[in-house]
Amino acid sequence: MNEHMNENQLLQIYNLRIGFGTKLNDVNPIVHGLNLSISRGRILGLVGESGSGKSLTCRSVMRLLPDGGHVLSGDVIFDGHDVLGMSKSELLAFRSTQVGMIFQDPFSSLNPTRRIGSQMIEALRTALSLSKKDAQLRALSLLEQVDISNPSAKLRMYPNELSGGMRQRVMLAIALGARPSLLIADEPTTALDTTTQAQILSLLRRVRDDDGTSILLVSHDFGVIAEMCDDVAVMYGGFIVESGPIEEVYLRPRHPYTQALIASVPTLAIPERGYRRPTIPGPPLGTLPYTSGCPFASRCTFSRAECEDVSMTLLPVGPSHTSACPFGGE
Amino acid sequence: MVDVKFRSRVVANWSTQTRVGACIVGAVIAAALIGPILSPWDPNAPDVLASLEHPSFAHWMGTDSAGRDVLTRTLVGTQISLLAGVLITIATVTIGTIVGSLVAYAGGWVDAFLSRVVDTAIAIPFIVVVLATVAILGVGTVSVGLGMVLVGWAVYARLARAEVLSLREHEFIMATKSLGYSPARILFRHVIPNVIRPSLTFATMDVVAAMVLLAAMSYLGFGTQPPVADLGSIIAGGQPFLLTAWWISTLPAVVLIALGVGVGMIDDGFSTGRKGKR
Amino acid sequence: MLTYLFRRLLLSVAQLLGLAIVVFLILQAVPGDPVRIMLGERVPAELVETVRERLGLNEPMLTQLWMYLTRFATGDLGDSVTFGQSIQTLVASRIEPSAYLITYGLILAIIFGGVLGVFAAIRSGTVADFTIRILATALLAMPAFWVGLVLALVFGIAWGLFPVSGYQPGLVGAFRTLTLPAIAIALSLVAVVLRTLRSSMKRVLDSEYVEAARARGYSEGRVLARHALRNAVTPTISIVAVVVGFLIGGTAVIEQVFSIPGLGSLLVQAVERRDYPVVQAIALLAGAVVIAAGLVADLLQAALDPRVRNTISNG
Amino acid sequence: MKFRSPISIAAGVALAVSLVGCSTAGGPTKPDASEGLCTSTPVAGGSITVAKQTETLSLSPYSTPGGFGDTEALNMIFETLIRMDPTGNSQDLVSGVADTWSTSADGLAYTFHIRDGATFSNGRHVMADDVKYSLDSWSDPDVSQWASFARGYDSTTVVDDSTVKINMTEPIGGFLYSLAMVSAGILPQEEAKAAGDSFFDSPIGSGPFAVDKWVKGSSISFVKNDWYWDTSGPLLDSVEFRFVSDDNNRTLALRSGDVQMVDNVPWSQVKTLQSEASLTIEEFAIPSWILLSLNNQKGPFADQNVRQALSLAIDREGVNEKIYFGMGEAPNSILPRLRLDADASTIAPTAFDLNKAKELIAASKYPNGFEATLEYPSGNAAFDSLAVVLQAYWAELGVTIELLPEDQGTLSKNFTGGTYDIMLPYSFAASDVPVPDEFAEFYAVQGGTNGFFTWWNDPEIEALVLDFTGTVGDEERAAKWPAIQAAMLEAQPAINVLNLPLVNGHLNNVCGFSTNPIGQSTFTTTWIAG
Repeated sequence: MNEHMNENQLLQIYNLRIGFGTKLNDVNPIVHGLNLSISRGRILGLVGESGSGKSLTCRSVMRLLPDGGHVLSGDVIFDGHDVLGMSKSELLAFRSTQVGMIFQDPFSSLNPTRRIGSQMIEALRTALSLSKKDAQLRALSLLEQVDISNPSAKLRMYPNELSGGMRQRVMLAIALGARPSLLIADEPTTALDTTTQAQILSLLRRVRDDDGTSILLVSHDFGVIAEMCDDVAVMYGGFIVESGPIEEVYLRPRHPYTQALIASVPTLAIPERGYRRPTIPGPPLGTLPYTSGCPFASRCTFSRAECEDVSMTLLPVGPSHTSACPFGGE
Repeated sequence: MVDVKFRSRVVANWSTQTRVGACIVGAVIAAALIGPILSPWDPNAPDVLASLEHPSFAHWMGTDSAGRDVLTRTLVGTQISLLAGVLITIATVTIGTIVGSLVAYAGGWVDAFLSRVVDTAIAIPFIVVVLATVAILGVGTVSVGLGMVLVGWAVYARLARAEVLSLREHEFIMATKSLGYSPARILFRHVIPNVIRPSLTFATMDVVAAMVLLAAMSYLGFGTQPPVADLGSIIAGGQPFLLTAWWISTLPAVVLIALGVGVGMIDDGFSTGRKGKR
Repeated sequence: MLTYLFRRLLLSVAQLLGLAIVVFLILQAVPGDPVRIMLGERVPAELVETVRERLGLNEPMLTQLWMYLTRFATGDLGDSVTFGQSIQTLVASRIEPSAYLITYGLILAIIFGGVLGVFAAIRSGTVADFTIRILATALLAMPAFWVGLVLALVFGIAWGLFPVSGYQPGLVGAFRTLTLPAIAIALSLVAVVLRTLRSSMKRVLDSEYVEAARARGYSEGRVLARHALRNAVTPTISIVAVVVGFLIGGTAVIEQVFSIPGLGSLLVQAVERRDYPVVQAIALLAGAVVIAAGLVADLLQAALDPRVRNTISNG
Repeated sequence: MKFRSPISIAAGVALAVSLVGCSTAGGPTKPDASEGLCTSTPVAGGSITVAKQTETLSLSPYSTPGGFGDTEALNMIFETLIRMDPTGNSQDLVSGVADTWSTSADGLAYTFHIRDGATFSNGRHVMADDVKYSLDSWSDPDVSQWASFARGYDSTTVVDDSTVKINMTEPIGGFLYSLAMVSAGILPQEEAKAAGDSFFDSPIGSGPFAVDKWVKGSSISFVKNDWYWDTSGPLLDSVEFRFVSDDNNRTLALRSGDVQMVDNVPWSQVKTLQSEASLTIEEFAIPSWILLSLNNQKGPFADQNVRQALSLAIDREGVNEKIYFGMGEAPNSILPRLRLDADASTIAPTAFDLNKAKELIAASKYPNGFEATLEYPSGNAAFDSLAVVLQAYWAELGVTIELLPEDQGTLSKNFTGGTYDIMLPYSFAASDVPVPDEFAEFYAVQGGTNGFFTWWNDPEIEALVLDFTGTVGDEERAAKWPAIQAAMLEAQPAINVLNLPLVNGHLNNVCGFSTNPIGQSTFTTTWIAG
């Protein structure tokens, strides 16, 4: 593993292949040889439409693949440790102290039958072996940190007594409990209204700025990614099709899929009469198993015969900017 | 290299399970329908001189205490049991769903009042009702079945009511209302078809439960309607001979269990399949 | 919450009254003469008439209903026509075995159904899960009187572990005499508990908050016990509450097989003897237990789940 | 293919392996262990638990809703002036509370001398006043449901402390037998009056045993009455009746050793149990029969030809062999085996004669047959078989039978209401006395039970029966009865399908068990060996 080690990188994923199946000889690969890394203190956006493998990728970091999901090969190195090789107890410690995670739906990601306080205290005591009292104090300060007013009252409440934005803040507070060095946010604002979305995003950015926490932000919305991230990786069909610093990718997208994604971001400008927001043509993702070549070819406006033979390796197209399309979107 | 661990998952394909279940049930039904035609024995004709005979080439599963061929009787009994189980279940589900839906859809005091009626109906011990129908209409599958319907509908009514209440505010119901459909049309064309689904999950198993309950009533002496007998009656009738002529109850019990397992497999397959589609 | 409880109790009383009337009407439709059954066929018809007159069985139906309701209201259950003793004594003497039997059976069913249900949910889709569920359905399809006899043969005769018949009062005696019948009852209930718990448990295990709990580095045991199970038990509680009602009287078969002097077999005897006051008393008792079980289930669910609590205090 | 080990295969579907050990069926020749064990001198002490089919519901001699379950328990507690022979060896009467008695020549008075040792279980001596009180209660229809059996009783005169005289309004031939029924048992007057109704929760009598503990619905136990006059018995310290209505369960309880004795061994299990080396199966001849009632009010059954044909068409040998496993006996009476009956050489048992039956039907008003219903108790294995077999037999005569199994309540209503066609009204029918008087009157004498609900009416036979029941002398009675027996058999108002014995089973070390002639267990001579 040591050949992959890089002190600046907090998380490195090498050649990760994830498949679904129930039998060894009947596994359907979903994520194909993926490489990804997050530097310390930076926000990496992982963007792509649903079914592209974003969620599987970030769950594999926690080794929380759903039933039937398997890592077929590859490495996940976190802070120099091999996550996939961790023992059970190492894994539990890793999850509780090193990484925090928040989910898409704040309505269902908190246990509905237990008070906020009890859930927070449980998490804090698991991660930090605090006394009950200390855990409570820490819980109060965490809630304050995520801008929750009257935190002691909130501790006594049940999730169903809070609004969606509040719940997502609570989730965030729990995730930050042990000051993790990585925060995984899987579509954290999708279920929220725009105002709350903005508040949560600014909270996330503050967390990075104040604590230096690295964030892996998953979204299908390029607008959110563009606003939040330092780096971005675009996923399609289980491949990363383009990656690089956000300004590079956003301003000079090289992969036709990235271009299409960016084009579909709504803008505040009032569209001209007769304007139709571009949509990505072709069949949606995931209807056919991957065989070879570029998975986007069938929907790509620039597709050509050679697309069948594309190897899907990322080729440098600019400073730290790589793309899997050898034709550069022309 | 990561070592890849697989849990042993032999049965993951739910449709396979449904298919196996359907095969079991289908085989039992086929045997029940065809068997009696092929059998040289009359299921109801007693032959006292040939009573309690061990299984032999002539009587594959022996004879009962009146000298009737156990195999043939069991096959005919399977027809009756299945028919009874299915009819009882259809009746309870239909009545229960319609009442429950109407109650919930009507709302207001109708709902408040009728819901209590449903609750009260659930509180009546089923055995009182069954014993009463038996005493009024005479011993037999029909009376016991009727008693079971009179009690059983209430559970489905409660189920349907809860389901309708959650559906009532749904957008598609609102949409049908805004289209100006009549309440009856909304209820029968749009609400009930959606409500009946969760009931059906219960109902498949209820077919088996009904057959077992019929057997229990036969044991207490209320289910047998000679000369024909359902599976339960044959098992109950053979129970006194379990220690001396094991073969009378064994085959019908095995058939009942096979049906139970088969229906259970179909049911599991169904519910998983449905969930998958959502 | 208190107003809710009060309203529920008030409703329960109304329900019991309705139940009393319904049961009375049902029994009125049943043909047969308790006095003749009590006296036997060997006494002359005149004596039968005299006794009927004395017991008020010749009164018009509404008068009888009124007599019966007022008697119940004052807590006087009267005398059994055909058992030759007061209904109070008669029913009271049969409560203990039934109560122990049902409780014992339920505990066994909940323990085995619960453990297997959770196990099947965790191992959902595996051979173990499949086997458990098929076994449970097979048990469901076995008539209790048949299973009971097999149990008696194996544990009673072959291994001599438990007595095969009768009932001894007291906890120790009840444990000894009721173990086999309780197993027979539990076997059919296991399937119900198992299936309900498995499906709700599966749903909960797939939920995001369980995933979130795992992401926080909780051990699998803690995730199951503290986060999944508690949320999964509510549907099972409702089912168990309904089952309790079914069991009163529903245990008649098992009581018969194992000769246990419980309410179920008394109910069957009383109906056969057309002893209406006894039937009514048991039916009302059973109804009261069902209503109480429903209430307890609702309160338990409210205690376990704040969302239920909300609907209760709002509704 | 034949299977030899029935038990292990019975449960084989579920748990075959575990059961192999319980199949204890012995070899071809079974050593009769019981004889060996019971040949030594009887010893006192010990206790026995008996699984009884019928529950005891009441301990009042005047109200016995539990039927046999009640009277049998009462027979343990109370003793009558004179008793049916507790050994069952004869159908004669033997001394009880009274050691000597005499009948006046006109049959209008009986004198009884109370034996010196007759003592209630509380130690108080039985007095003439107790006897008077008991008999007055017994004969009072407001107190006793058995009052109709006291027909002819007028009053009791206390002659002195140990002598009573019973005065009759008319001579009644079977009166002494009525006095031997437990409903005429002797109660302690003071104690009974003082306790009121609660006396019967734990009654005091002068019988061989006293109630120890009565767990209603479950069991009743008796302890030896230390004051009992007969110093040679009872030998047992205590007896417990456990109520086990399920046939299988009763025999399982015996085989598992939970109980030492069972009554009413199910017919189908007699042979299996006989082959168990540790068990003894005993048969007791009692006046019990399969009573098949015909409703003489209804068209076909008003015709004697039809009634006879129905009886002749039954293959009793086949029924006995296959349904009652050879335990029954073809009857030569419409009543069960009773004292004074003519034997089979005088009156031949009804033979199976299908041709004659067909001739009779052809000669009847229904030469082409008819349709009728047969009602019978549901949940009785033997009757389930019997009913379908009867249906088949009678189909030969062109009679189409619809089978209607019914619960006891419906059965009783249709029987006494006379709405039935043909009925097997009882799972277990038995006479309350070992003499013909009871049922001869039921059938032949108008009023009361309407020909025991057959609505049969034959003035000639009625006159004969009244003459018989009014005759007191034993010899005269013995001379009159057989003619009535034959006449009633010919008239066939009802059909006796088979006489049945009482079959009990017990462990080999239970010795000296007997029942009285009507099948009530008497445990006075019973003892436990080894």
